[in-house]
Amino acid sequence: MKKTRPDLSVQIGLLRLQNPVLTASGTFGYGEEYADLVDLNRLGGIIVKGLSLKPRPGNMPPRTVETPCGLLNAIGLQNVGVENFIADKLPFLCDLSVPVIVNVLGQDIKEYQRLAERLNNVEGIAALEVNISCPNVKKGGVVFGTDHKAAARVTKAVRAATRLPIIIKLSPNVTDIVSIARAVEEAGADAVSLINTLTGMAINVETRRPKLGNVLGGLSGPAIKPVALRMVWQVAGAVKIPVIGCGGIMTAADALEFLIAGASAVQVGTANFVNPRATMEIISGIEEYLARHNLKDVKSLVGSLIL
Amino acid sequence: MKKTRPDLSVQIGLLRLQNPVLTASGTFGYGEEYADLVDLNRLGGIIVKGLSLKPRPGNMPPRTVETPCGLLNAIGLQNVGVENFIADKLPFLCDLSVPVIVNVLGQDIKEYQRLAERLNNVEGIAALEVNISCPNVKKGGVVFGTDHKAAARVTKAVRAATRLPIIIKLSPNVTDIVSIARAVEEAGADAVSLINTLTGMAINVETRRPKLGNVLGGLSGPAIKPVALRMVWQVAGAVKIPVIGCGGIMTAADALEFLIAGASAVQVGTANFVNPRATMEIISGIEEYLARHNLKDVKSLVGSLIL
Amino acid sequence: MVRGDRIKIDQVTATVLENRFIAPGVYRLRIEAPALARAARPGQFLMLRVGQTLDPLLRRPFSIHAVHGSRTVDILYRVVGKGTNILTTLRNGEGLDIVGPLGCGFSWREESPSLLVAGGMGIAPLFFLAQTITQNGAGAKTSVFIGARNKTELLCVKELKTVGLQVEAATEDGSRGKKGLITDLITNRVAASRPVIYSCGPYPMLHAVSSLAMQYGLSCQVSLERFMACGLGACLGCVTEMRNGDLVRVCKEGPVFDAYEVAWK
Amino acid sequence: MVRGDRIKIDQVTATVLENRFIAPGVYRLRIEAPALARAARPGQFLMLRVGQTLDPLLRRPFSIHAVHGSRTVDILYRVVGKGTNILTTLRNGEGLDIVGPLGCGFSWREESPSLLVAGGMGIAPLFFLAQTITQNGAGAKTSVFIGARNKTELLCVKELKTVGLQVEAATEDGSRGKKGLITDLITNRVAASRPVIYSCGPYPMLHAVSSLAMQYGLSCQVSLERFMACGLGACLGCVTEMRNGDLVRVCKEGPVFDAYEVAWK
Ligand SMILES: Cc1cc2nc3c(=O)[nH]c(=O)nc-3n(C[C@H](O)[C@H](O)[C@H](O)COP(=O)(O)OP(=O)(O)OC[C@H]3O[C@@H](n4cnc5c(N)ncnc54)[C@H](O)[C@@H]3O)c2cc1C
Ligand SMILES: Cc1cc2nc3c(=O)[nH]c(=O)nc-3n(C[C@H](O)[C@H](O)[C@H](O)COP(=O)(O)OP(=O)(O)OC[C@H]3O[C@@H](n4cnc5c(N)ncnc54)[C@H](O)[C@@H]3O)c2cc1C
Ligand SMILES: Cc1cc2nc3c(=O)[nH]c(=O)nc-3n(C[C@H](O)[C@H](O)[C@H](O)COP(=O)(O)O)c2cc1C
Ligand SMILES: Cc1cc2nc3c(=O)[nH]c(=O)nc-3n(C[C@H](O)[C@H](O)[C@H](O)COP(=O)(O)O)c2cc1C
Ligand code: FES
Ligand code: FES
Repeated sequence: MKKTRPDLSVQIGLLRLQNPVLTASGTFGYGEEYADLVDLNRLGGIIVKGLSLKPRPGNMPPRTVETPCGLLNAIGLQNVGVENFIADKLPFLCDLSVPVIVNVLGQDIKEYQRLAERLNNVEGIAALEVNISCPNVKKGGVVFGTDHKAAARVTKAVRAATRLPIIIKLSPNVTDIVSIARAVEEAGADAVSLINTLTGMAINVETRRPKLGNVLGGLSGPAIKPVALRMVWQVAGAVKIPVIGCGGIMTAADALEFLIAGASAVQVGTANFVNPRATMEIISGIEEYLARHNLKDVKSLVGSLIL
Repeated sequence: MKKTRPDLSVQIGLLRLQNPVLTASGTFGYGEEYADLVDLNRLGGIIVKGLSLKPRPGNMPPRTVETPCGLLNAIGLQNVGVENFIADKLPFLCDLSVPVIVNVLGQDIKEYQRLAERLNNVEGIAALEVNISCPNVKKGGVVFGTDHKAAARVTKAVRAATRLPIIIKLSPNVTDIVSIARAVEEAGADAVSLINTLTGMAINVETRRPKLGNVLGGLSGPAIKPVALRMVWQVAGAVKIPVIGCGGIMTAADALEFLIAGASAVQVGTANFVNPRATMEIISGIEEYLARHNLKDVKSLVGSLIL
Repeated sequence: MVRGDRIKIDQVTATVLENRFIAPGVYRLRIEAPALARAARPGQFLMLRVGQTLDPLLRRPFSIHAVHGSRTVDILYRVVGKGTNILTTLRNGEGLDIVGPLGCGFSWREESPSLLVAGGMGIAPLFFLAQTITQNGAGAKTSVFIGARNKTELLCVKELKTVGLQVEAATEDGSRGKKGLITDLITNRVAASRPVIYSCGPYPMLHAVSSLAMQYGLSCQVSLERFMACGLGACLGCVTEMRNGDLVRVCKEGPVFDAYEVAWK
Repeated sequence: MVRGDRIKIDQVTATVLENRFIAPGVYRLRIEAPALARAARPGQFLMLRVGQTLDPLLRRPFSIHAVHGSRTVDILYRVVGKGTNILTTLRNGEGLDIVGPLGCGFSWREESPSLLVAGGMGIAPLFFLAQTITQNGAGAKTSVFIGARNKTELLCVKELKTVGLQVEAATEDGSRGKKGLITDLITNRVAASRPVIYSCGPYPMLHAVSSLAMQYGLSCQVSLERFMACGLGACLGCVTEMRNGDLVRVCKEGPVFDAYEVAWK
């Protein structure tokens, strides 16, 4: 008697994913970069590189440096801008059968709002992920995501500007991530995703210069997994909207930790660089785990941590 | 013509260290545990396991788990208590020629104050390091170190209770570590040390239980080095008192990064577990570096980052 | 246990003499490390640095399995994960960074008959004890019981017999020796000869052996396992609860404890 | 450069055939990887997963040094750090996780004479180009200039001669070939035969070669290096500035660029 395959599908607000494995923004380009290596249609969804209203050149190199079990990056949010994205990048993504989630970032509330408006009725976009880990120029560069009031304001503005599901992506560089998650839930977010990168730095001791052109960068990769998992667990226990876990996920076991901690879905980032097949292996691994534990669906695993 | 050996000595307020390499609290026991493996008298100083007024049993096991390039611990601040320390542990340390720094922790301001008073006139103690990464029971467990007002209050209380130099050890689990560093400087700290561990978590997916008895733990080791270095650089640029850098230092190169970023001294923690000789190798490595770069003393390296 | 003569801890670079497959998933690592060979006591362990990189970060603890002469030490290990997998790649002549000998081992009670009770990999430290006992000419009043899930996990039986010890085996599936748990096997034996029991193996087995010992009022020493970050008594991570409520360090006060002092759960 | 036929990128487990010491600190890794051998173009590179653990975390980029038949690929590497040290431990028969072929390689201009200018490890990709040129019977109108700090860092001279190419060498210390910089050596040559220049080596050398090419109005292709996290064009980490101000990805638009398009610093 052959068992029926476990059901991997999950629901993020109105958004249905065939499985809980998404690609993290900025680590999967616009999808096409991985077309040769990954069966894109097997993904739970694709989150594209963060978009701003106008194209951005990004920071001066060096932009990436390896750290112990981690990667420091200071790309500076280089991107083609929303119009070029719609014209040149979106068509390829539309031909896929998986949800395309667009990550957006602004220098001020207005830019977030305009982005949301512009993308609102564009064919082929399933949801917006709002990156609030950006310096607020109006506020002298204080990051939106580190102040629950600013985070709520961005959320409200985006909410008012689009009918698309909105996922607010939280910054981990905060004292109390729960208060920020609650604030954006309050303000109308359909889901939260976390974590973005931890701010870090590296120095070349021979030249005595920073290893990154931008001095500071964002730390990602397995090194940050324990911190990401902790924050996901704290937030999942405090909000009612779905939580999407992210940070250092390399294997199915890593992804399962986040699901058990309370994440309804996960994002795979740096792992795509290390092992382009990571997402495929994680999807298979989750399915295998569910079968082995006689669980009929992934939903029954979400938040199942035993204390 | 043989060069004169570079001068490794540094000054932390009134405290003079023969070299900038200290052992981090909780990772070197009470010194005696390493007596067979390390020439204790070659150290810049020894910071002992955190002490409370009364002995503490600590958390239920498991207390430690390995993570990618990191270690999660939830020891629960187990310690022999200040009286047993003075009676049983201090005599061994007094026979050494290096400064002994006592790390203290309290459940409320009173406990910090009493500890400082008790240790004030004890022979053989060179300074106090105040661990403010502890839950404030009065404030329902909010950690002192995450609120600049509470941090300042602890500092003032300890300052009033002792003539010993006091080093406030900062928590990295904050939005703005600079404001907290400034607050404790303001309140009379002679120096700050950072970072303590980042709060993290790990889950055993087979049992679906937390890997730590305490659920949450503190992340240390090379994984956190980029975050620690960033915070040290930010704080060193914002306060006038000396900064002691800590977090993921395994090698002389790591230690040099912290010195160049602005730390006047460094603490070696988890590395003592991985390589008991780490402190010795780091001291030799710093000396070798200074000689190779024709620097006459380590002071000229502190804060020498070129931007 | 052995608290008498304080043994100096060393950090040495040992030379791999042999890293031999001896059973599915089990290898015997033979190293040249004179300092360790001379200082080592049965029941003590070593912290091995596995691999050259920062992953895995921490050392791994392994019992001293045997000492040959004044230079050679054996470690018997089972491949269970990352670090032990890396250990299998060690080749003859390579160096291995080791800290030890560590902890308090068995305190052999010469006057009484000895009963060594091993479960699975538990034979690793007990073999060294058996070695020491026979070298002291007490092999005749010593017997070894080994339990395992099946015959392939039954280790060192031949070696123990060649040093002239009486060995009895039990496997859960009966594929060799008696079928059943080791505790069933030793019950009538302990009643008769009233030996001192030395045991190492899975927690449930140690618990059962200890209960049995207490039931018959026999002295019993057990070697416990914990995840260990330092192995030196510094991190306080490896504690286990004692009957008197104390949390003691398995790496320092143990790994060998008097069964009567342990708070069995 | 070669943008014409889009080459499919693959992730394969290649088999190590040989990992040979060929000069102090330099090894040649020979692997069996049919898919790569068939698809590879001169100037392209591969991302190698070094080691089995999470440290080092990222893959390492290496040029395709040579292709033999339809199955075998060579990589020529210098040991400079963690990852390349681990590479030296690879043994025959072991598997190696490789992504490639990647990037845009040299576009060989058949009609004109070719001048290959290599500095140090820069010979790695140029050797593959030389191979291709000779296989296309254009060896006669091709010459190779190799520069290095000293004779031990002067690589592949014999191999290039055996495929029938004219090779001239220069070392900074004069320990072999002419003494001085490669650029001094090629100046009069370029004036005479007006070749197309293909160059790879340290940035200062590439800069000098490019300036020389521009000065004589010669077409010139250079292979650049950057730290690469993905090698796939996804992370935007490896960008370099073009004369027109654009920041382009060395791993995708490069690593080979038209010297005239690069914003030399
Ligand atoms: C004092 C002592 C003596 C030991 N002697 C031996 C011996 O002689 N032979 C032998 O084969 N093993 C022995 N062990 C167990 C051995 O240390 C672990 O199997 C080893 O550390 C696993 O490392 P790994 O990286 O391969 O596994 P990991 O990848 O770290 O983990 C794989 C699995 O092994 C478990 N594990 C990890 N570390 C330990 C540990 N310290 N103790 C128990 N389980 C662990 C993990 O929980 C996990 O389930 C001993 C342990 C202790 C504490
Ligand atoms: C497209 C491309 C092709 C290359 N082809 C070859 C080749 O054929 N043969 C060869 O020996 N090397 C080649 N390199 C350089 C090679 O990738 C690096 O030497 C290697 O990644 C160093 O890894 P490591 O872990 O040993 O050094 P690390 O420990 O990572 O670093 C040691 C030193 O090497 C430097 N380094 C690290 N990564 C790079 C990098 N990607 N590029 C340049 N320097 C780096 C670091 O800055 C540091 O100074 C190529 C690089 C690129 C970008
Ligand atoms: C090179 C790089 C670029 C990134 N760009 C973005 C971005 O544009 N927008 C965003 O919200 N997050 C961005 N991130 C953060 C990732 O989406 C993810 O949150 C983070 O890397 C942690 O996950 P990981 O450890 O799996 O990589 C980027 C990360 C990396 C490494
Ligand atoms: C096992 C363990 C116990 C610790 N105990 C204390 C403590 O009692 N007091 C304290 O201030 N810090 C304590 N720390 C934090 C360290 O002193 C240090 O700040 C932290 O580990 C980061 O440094 P590292 O990465 O070099 O280990 C402890 C760390 C570890 C790993
Ligand atoms: S392992 Fe650190 S105290 Fe036992
Ligand atoms: S290395 Fe990632 S874009 Fe080039």
